[in-house]
Amino acid sequence: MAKIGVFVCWCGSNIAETVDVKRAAETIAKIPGVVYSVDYKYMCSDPGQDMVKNAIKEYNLTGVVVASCSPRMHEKTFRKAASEAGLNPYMLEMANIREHCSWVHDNKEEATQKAIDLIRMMVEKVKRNKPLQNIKIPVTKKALVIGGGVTGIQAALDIAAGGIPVILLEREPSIGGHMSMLDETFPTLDCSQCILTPKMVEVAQNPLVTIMTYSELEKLEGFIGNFKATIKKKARHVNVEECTGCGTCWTKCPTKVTSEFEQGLGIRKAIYIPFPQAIPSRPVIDEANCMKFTQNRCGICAKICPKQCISYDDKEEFIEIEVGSIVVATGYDLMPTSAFGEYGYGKYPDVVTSLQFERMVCASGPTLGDLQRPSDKKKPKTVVFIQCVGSRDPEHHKAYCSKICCMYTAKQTMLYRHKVHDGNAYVFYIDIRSNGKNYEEFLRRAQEENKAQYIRGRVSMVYQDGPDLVVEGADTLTNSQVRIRADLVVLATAMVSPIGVKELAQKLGIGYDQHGFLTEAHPKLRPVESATAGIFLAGCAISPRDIPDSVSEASGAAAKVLGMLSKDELEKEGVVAIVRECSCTGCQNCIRVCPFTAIALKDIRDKAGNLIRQVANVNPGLCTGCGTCTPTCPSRSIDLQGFTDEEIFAEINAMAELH
Amino acid sequence: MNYAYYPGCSLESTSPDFNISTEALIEFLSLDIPEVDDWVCCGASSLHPEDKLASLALPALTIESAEKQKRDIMVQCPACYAHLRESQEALTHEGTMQDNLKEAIGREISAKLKIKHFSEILMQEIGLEALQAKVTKPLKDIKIANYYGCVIVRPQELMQYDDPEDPQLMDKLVNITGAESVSWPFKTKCCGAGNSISKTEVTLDMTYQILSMAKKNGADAISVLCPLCHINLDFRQPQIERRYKEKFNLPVFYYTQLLGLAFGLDPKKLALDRLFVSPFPLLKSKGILS
Amino acid sequence: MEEKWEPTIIAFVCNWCTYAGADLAGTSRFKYAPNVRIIKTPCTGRIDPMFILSALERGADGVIVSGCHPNDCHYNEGNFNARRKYIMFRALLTQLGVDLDRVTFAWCSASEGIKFAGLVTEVTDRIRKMGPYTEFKQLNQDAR
Amino acid sequence: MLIEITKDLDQLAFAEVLEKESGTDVKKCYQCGKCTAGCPANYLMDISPSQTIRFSQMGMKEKILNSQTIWNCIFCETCSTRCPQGVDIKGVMDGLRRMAIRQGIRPKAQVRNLEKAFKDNIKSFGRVYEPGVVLDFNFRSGNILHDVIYFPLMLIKRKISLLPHFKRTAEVKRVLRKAFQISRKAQEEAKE
Ligand SMILES: Cc1cc2nc3c(=O)[nH]c(=O)nc-3n(C[C@H](O)[C@H](O)[C@H](O)COP(=O)(O)OP(=O)(O)OC[C@H]3O[C@@H](n4cnc5c(N)ncnc54)[C@H](O)[C@@H]3O)c2cc1C
Ligand SMILES: Cc1cc2nc3c(=O)[nH]c(=O)nc-3n(C[C@H](O)[C@H](O)[C@H](O)COP(=O)(O)OP(=O)(O)OC[C@H]3O[C@@H](n4cnc5c(N)ncnc54)[C@H](O)[C@@H]3O)c2cc1C
Ligand code: SF4
Ligand code: SF4
Ligand code: SF4
Ligand code: SF4
Ligand code: SF4
Ligand code: SF4
Ligand code: SF4
Ligand code: SF4
Repeated sequence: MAKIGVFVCWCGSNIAETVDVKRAAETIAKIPGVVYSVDYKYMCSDPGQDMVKNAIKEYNLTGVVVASCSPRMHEKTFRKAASEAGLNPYMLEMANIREHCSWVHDNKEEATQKAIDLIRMMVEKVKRNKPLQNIKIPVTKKALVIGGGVTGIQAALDIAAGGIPVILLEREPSIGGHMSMLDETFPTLDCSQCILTPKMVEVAQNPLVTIMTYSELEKLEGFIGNFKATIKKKARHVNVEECTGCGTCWTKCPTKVTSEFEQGLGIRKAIYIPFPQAIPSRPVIDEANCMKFTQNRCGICAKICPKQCISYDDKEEFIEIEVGSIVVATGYDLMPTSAFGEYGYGKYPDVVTSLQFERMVCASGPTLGDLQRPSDKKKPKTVVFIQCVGSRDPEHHKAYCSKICCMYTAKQTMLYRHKVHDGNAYVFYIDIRSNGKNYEEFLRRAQEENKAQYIRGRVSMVYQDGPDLVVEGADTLTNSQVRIRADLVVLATAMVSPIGVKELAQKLGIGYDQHGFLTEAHPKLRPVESATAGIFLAGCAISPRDIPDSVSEASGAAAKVLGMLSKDELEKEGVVAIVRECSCTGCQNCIRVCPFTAIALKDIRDKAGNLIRQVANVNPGLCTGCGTCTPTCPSRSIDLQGFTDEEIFAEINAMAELH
Repeated sequence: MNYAYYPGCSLESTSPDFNISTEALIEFLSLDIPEVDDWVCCGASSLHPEDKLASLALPALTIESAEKQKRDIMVQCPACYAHLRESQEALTHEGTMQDNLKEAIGREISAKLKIKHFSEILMQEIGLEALQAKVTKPLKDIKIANYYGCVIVRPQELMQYDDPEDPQLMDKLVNITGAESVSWPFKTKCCGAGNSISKTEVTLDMTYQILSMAKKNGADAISVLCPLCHINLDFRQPQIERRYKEKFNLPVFYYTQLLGLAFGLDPKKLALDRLFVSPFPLLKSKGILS
Repeated sequence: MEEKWEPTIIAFVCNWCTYAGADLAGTSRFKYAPNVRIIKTPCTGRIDPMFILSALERGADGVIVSGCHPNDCHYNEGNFNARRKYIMFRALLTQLGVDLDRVTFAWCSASEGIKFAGLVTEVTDRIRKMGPYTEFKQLNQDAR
Repeated sequence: MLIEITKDLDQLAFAEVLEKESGTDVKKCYQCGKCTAGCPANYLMDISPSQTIRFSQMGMKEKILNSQTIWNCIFCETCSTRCPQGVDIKGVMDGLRRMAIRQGIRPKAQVRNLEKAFKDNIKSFGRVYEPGVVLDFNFRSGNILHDVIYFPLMLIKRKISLLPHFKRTAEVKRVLRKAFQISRKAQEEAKE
């Protein structure tokens, strides 16, 4: 039999002025099961809290209702008090008779009646409440960072700085991402390699960081604090431990392949390191192009390697690791020029992407920084930069703004003018987005000091006319058509999500939008978290951004990881869903609606181990207690503890009884 | 394959060469494509700016005729093609336009038939291989710039013909003749046909650009699939040459003529003699005709 | 029958938006009709159509269901689920002969205290005009 | 120029009228200028295509209906095909032209130019080539019906004037008359 204690608070005059607290307490005292009902001036004060504690002990209360302010104010306070007195904290509920009653009504009679109703509803609920335990989750104090661009590198460094071991996973042969391809970077024009390479070395040398390149996530199981990841290590065919990176192999390899790192503008060998500063500085064999694999010929590299570390029989390996938390920093790709028909579908060699341009001016690029246009190696005297290519084009490509192309285009006009002092740099733009610290100033410099000539309008068509490219555009400010005969055209093409990111997101159980960018738990207040507990996001994997933003987010995500992994156990509220297995039919309705993929099917087996049937099973570690699953169950087999059907129907019924 | 041919007014009157060569191909390939019975002008172009409804009603009548014949429609003129398609859209989608059309015509037209350009039929229903097999006189050593014009590819949603920036369909057809289609940027650049009369200079300028771009890309001749483009590029070519003081001498074929030539048909049957810029010197120099 | 009948309204609200909005109405002292009784749920996704039927059956004359605005849901998509469900639920209500004006679906965020106050008063006025809801009570009694 | 926006213009109302007429929402345009950039007839326009859309957004109806632009668009759809916002600029031109015709606005001096151009053509070729016959014919008949004449239109319009030669002449006439009637009625209703 329930023994409920009720405490009606005056809140000084805040409640008592409008609600007849005495009458309320007295009326409630008559409800069956209520063994104690009083009113008091300030329930949250120490004496008030002591009243609750004492009554729990004295009357052996099984439940408590405090009728006072909003639970958002003091639920924690009173539940803590109850707990101290030995009552399960979830057996205490609050009736909100201040914010929802005394403060919003004038008529004392009506307000009192309403207060009594509200308390009665809570009494009926608390009678049916079940003690709940907070959920404790053990954590593996280790983190996984997916994606080895500047974002992933920074996240790994920050996590390691907190003393947590971290695995940095990169699918390419080297870490570094896109930043390693850039020349100088806005808004300060410092050389990308100069600021990135030290970070790459630092992360490689950090004893807490394990770098796994040429590797991808194969599978992920488990949940917050307890993930089990299977990593696929692609066959490298080079013994990384033995190899010294001497380079004999790639110097002698006869097979030339266009280099991905050089954006197709340079070549590499079939055995290669993507760029000189690569980490690890150990080569890989590209099976698709190596003659040993395609024609079973050659084999020169194995013969010539002084350390004998090349083996053509290497197979991919699968490695299982356990981690408590994951950061996804898989970055972006650039739309290729071949997506744009009106600009020649990638057919004109001198229409390049912005990233190709970075390689063309970069001192470590294929021409060692000597700017030559691809078709005939000529130094371009007139360069046209076209902004918003593929971005802000909902009709054909992407509706979003790629956010950084305005800035890097301004930068590229500067880099160009630094190379070709008398050259003409024209920029076609629609709007200019330069909203960062010192960004507008930077842009002004491009226009004023570096004499970039900005034309407000989009380009309709680019075509090759002999050695020239003809750019047909508009200047909307003078309202005219304009035509430029250019040597080189640079397209600031849209930043898009990298290949395979959707499959990765599905493996991780995290959300992504229609463009393949990963979805934050809350766009403003939880920008570096995914909706799945324990998995964090950072950098261009979320949407286009520049290096400062990417790096800030990396640190933000790392702080979240450290916060989580600083505890031995994670504790969360006991308000989670629970399945009544005897009646669950395994229809999976609940599984389909759960926004947090907290429910999975579980096998029920007989003693002999034969599978009898499958039922839903809630992982309390992942369940956030939203309750979406509960009303969808056709057999009413899944219920949300703390807000069970029984409890809520009791509230409804309690209200009805008075009317 | 069950089509009826809608020549449309231009082919019937101003572009007999296109019509004749089309008929020749139909005969040569033994295709069962009779004319649409009692077809009427697609009238749309001129009515369009005046009255949208009227402009859709006329093609609807032709659609109805084909429907009665239980045949799909084959068209050659891209303008007719566009208007038939537009009318079909209106007839098959519920809305005020559909209601008004019903009222104007006085009966319902289901319009659930295929409307295809002849080039699409050749490509999709006969197939390049089958066509290739019939080539007896390959047009070796000729470089062709295929010019599609704007009407056939735009708007893409309606026409669903080919890519609006770099279509390939005619290129592929022309390639089976043994000629070489050149890659060039002005395949769908407007020739300014619309200004042909009111602002001739402008049309001349635009057409000049197209001709010189074709020439620059090494073309010996141009292939078209639109009677309007043909007039601008062929009929006006001497005028352009005089105005810009540059000799082009680029014969402008209909793609049907090129196919016919490769199939070994008599040049007369293909109405080659009706072209303004004579193709015979070129064909002779390449040893295709003697 | 009492002399002066006053409608009873039950409001099912989510914890994160509307409940907080109602709190804000309180802290701002926006007055509204006293007829509403709030039942808190974690999310509108938790709200079972049966709750609404049950409330009407047990004597409520009107029901309010209110949660976060679309895209604002604390749980990302709970309220989208709820919306999908309500489309079906409305059909069900109509089939049962319940006047849809008795059930009000609304969005009200934590900052919309004034909207919450207005909502309650507006619904109360409407239900007051419609008179007491008896059909279900009747059914219920008949069944017993 | 000063435009008293609140006093003189009703932007949203005009956008709506135009949307009905052309099936496209001019509010979507963000003035990138891509339509202007590729328009082959821009030379002949007093207001560029993108500006036409802007004036439409502004609700400056008189300005655009009285422009030469709408008579010079040759419906090549380069603009509509490439517009990143999916604005059917050609459709707007077409719609505006219909609106202008209904208001009795006609292009200026176009016919005279036409005549001259036409005669020059014939002269320069020195013989009457087949299209020349058509042009001549169209010119005359076109002049009778209305004075908006363009080359492609003429080629086809010829068939209207040739209609008597067709078997279905009577039917065609009836359908056209009926269609004009319906359209007129719809416009009158819209005005009310
Ligand atoms: C032309 C150009 C110029 C720029 N100039 C500047 C500038 O001057 N200043 C500036 O601040 N910003 C600039 N940027 C932006 C800058 O490149 C990015 O902000 C930054 O590189 C983002 O880093 P990231 O680590 O998030 O992504 P990335 O650099 O893309 O790194 C992502 C990494 O994840 C790896 N990866 C992807 N998918 C997987 C997977 N499934 N499994 C494992 N690994 C995976 C990738 O291989 C890559 O190494 C420029 C961008 C461009 C295109
Ligand atoms: C009109 C307007 C509308 C906006 N709308 C949006 C929007 O819709 N979406 C959006 O994302 N952002 C919006 N923002 C931006 C948003 O307000 C800011 O991004 C955000 O509030 C920044 O938070 P903060 O904590 O950094 O700074 P603040 O909110 O300014 O907080 C700084 C705090 O520090 C205190 N403080 C200052 N100096 C001292 C000192 N010496 N010692 C102790 N305390 C000190 C201040 O009193 C203050 O409480 C808007 C901004 C404006 C102006
Ligand atoms: S418990 Fe709440 S209502 Fe009571 S005195 Fe404290 S603040 Fe006021
Ligand atoms: S030759 Fe051998 S040791 Fe030298 S880089 Fe190649 S694999 Fe490494
Ligand atoms: S075996 Fe392959 S990688 Fe090695 S040298 Fe030959 S081609 Fe190059
Ligand atoms: S950042 Fe600038 S260039 Fe890039 S899409 Fe946005 S507006 Fe266009
Ligand atoms: S309560 Fe919410 S998070 Fe938990 S299992 Fe149900 S739907 Fe998933
Ligand atoms: S919805 Fe209910 S019956 Fe279906 S699987 Fe979930 S708990 Fe089981
Ligand atoms: S192309 Fe489209 S968006 Fe750009 S100015 Fe023209 S109508 Fe506007
Ligand atoms: S349709 Fe008209 S406005 Fe558009 S590009 Fe062609 S001529 Fe210009």
